[in-house]
Amino acid sequence: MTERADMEAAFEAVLFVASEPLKREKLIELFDQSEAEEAGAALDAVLERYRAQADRGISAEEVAGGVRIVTRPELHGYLRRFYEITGRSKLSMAALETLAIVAYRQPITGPEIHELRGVQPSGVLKTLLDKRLIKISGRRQVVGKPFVYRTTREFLMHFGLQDLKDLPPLEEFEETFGSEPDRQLSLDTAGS
Amino acid sequence: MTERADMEAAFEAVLFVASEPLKREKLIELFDQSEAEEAGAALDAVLERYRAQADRGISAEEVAGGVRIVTRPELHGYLRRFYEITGRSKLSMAALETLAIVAYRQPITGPEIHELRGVQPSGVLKTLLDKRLIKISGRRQVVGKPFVYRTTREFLMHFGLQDLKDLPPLEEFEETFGSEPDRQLSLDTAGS
Amino acid sequence: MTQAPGTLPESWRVQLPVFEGPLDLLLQLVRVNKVEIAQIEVAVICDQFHEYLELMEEMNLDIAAEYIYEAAMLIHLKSKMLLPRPRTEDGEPAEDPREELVKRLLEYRRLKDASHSLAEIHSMRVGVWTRRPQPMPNAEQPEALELDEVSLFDLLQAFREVLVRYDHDHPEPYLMSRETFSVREQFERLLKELEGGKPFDLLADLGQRRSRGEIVAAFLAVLEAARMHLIRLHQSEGGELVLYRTTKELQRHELEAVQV
Repeated sequence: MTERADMEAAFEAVLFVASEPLKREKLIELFDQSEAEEAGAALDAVLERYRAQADRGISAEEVAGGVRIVTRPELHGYLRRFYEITGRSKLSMAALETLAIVAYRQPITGPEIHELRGVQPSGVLKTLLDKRLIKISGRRQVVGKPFVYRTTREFLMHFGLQDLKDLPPLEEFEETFGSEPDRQLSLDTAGS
Repeated sequence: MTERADMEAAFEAVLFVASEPLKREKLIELFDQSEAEEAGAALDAVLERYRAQADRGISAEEVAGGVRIVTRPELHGYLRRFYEITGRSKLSMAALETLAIVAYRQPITGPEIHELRGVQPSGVLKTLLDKRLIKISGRRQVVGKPFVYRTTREFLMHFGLQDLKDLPPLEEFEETFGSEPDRQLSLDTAGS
Repeated sequence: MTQAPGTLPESWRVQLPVFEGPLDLLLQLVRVNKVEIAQIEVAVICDQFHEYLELMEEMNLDIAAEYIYEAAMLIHLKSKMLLPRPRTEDGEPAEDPREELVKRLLEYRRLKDASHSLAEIHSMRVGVWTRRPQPMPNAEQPEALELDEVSLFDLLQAFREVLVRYDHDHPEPYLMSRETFSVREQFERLLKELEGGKPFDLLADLGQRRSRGEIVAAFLAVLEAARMHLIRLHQSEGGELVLYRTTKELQRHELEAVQV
């Protein structure tokens, strides 16, 4: 039987050392199956403690189907200064547009992205692949067998999402085509 | 003038990110020289807080010319167990390279892989066999009768391929991604 | 309806805005004209689109093929709009020719808005740091990838990496012999040329070598052979350096002593 305090300490240590999100089930597997419920509660207590300490340097977050400890975003300036890192990965507007298309319309192919943006996407796709924000997940069985793209776990991690359902919803426009009578249309009919 | 709470938060974040001991002077340099004394006290407060929490998973220590946050030694067993659990689902670069060789040059033998990578492949081949990404499909009738390796159905499924013919040749990749570099328009200028 | 030139915002003439492609430009034109996308006036937009391309030309900017393609589409659409719309078999008016363009623009705007939300999240999230990976007891190498995340792209990059490294460690022998010339090869060639007692013009021979490296190797071979008394050097009255083979036999160990 493991003491509750030991469980919390173990979770804290494991989370502290990890540099990527850890799955809850995996964490709970650290203990005997008979202790799973207690372990779950201990894990929640640790996470809650981290989230509660609003004025501290680190916090806990749930992303990409896992939990991890991260620094608070407000402290970016200090970290950058200390680690002398200049210009952390800026994404061009083209890259962001393409990333949005892949995120919301996945699985999607290069030609489809081309159609949606009106621009050849290969250079931008390469950038996004290199940054591991998207991945190739096969080919579509159509003429030319184009590659099919999806977002990655890294994408979820970077944007702080648990899963794709957490993406900000796409705006639904009320404009429906042809809802209003239109000048040009009437011109055409007048001429006929 | 920096708030004392901000100083503590900054130190905590910087110490968290580092995986090696950091020099006190360097940490204190994060702040203006006029604030050095205050910063020193803030750093001590952070370290003291970590040291005081005896039942927690992490603590602070001063070692060879620096300070760092570490996991408590008693928890070593948990850490090791946890990394054994998670390590199972990982693919090392060596394994990935070997997998790529088998994929593109199959059917291929161990000695041939050795020749291409310059490294004895048996350990990595075992990993790939365990993960069912490759299989043994007989022996080559040459001296030593080495095993012949091929990729599996699981391999195709994992990479979203219908069959091996769908495996993209290197040249296709260069055609798809080699051409146009992503225009690095930064976010701030894009709006103008 | 013809549109007078100069309907683009005056400021565009001063500093031409950069767009993320032809659709982005179209969207901006819709905004400038203060109409709804669904009510887009093709003739106006078409003219303004061309006006923008002309401005680009004036400023010596390269116009990407995509803009030209879209401009052609617009002209085609504009001409279609001028024709009376045919009726379908049921007597209903056929689909509005603009419908496809409107759909594309709406979809593009929706995704562009989404990309702005992503940009906002991105700029906030770059401030989030995780712990730097450290060597762990019993853990896989830090560069190990989560198996679920390994994609075709990684597989190919890995294969390319192997090939590049292999080529680097095993340079092609053909390239080797072209770039670094073996004295021994030249030595053997020289003795062969001298077989049968033909006179041999050294300068002429050196002139036929293909590179500085080969000339140096050939010359060193001559010096080697002379040192071993296998050849004799003569200067003719015309200034040619002529070589003759002596009667001395070449010993195997001598050949092996010549630098490769």
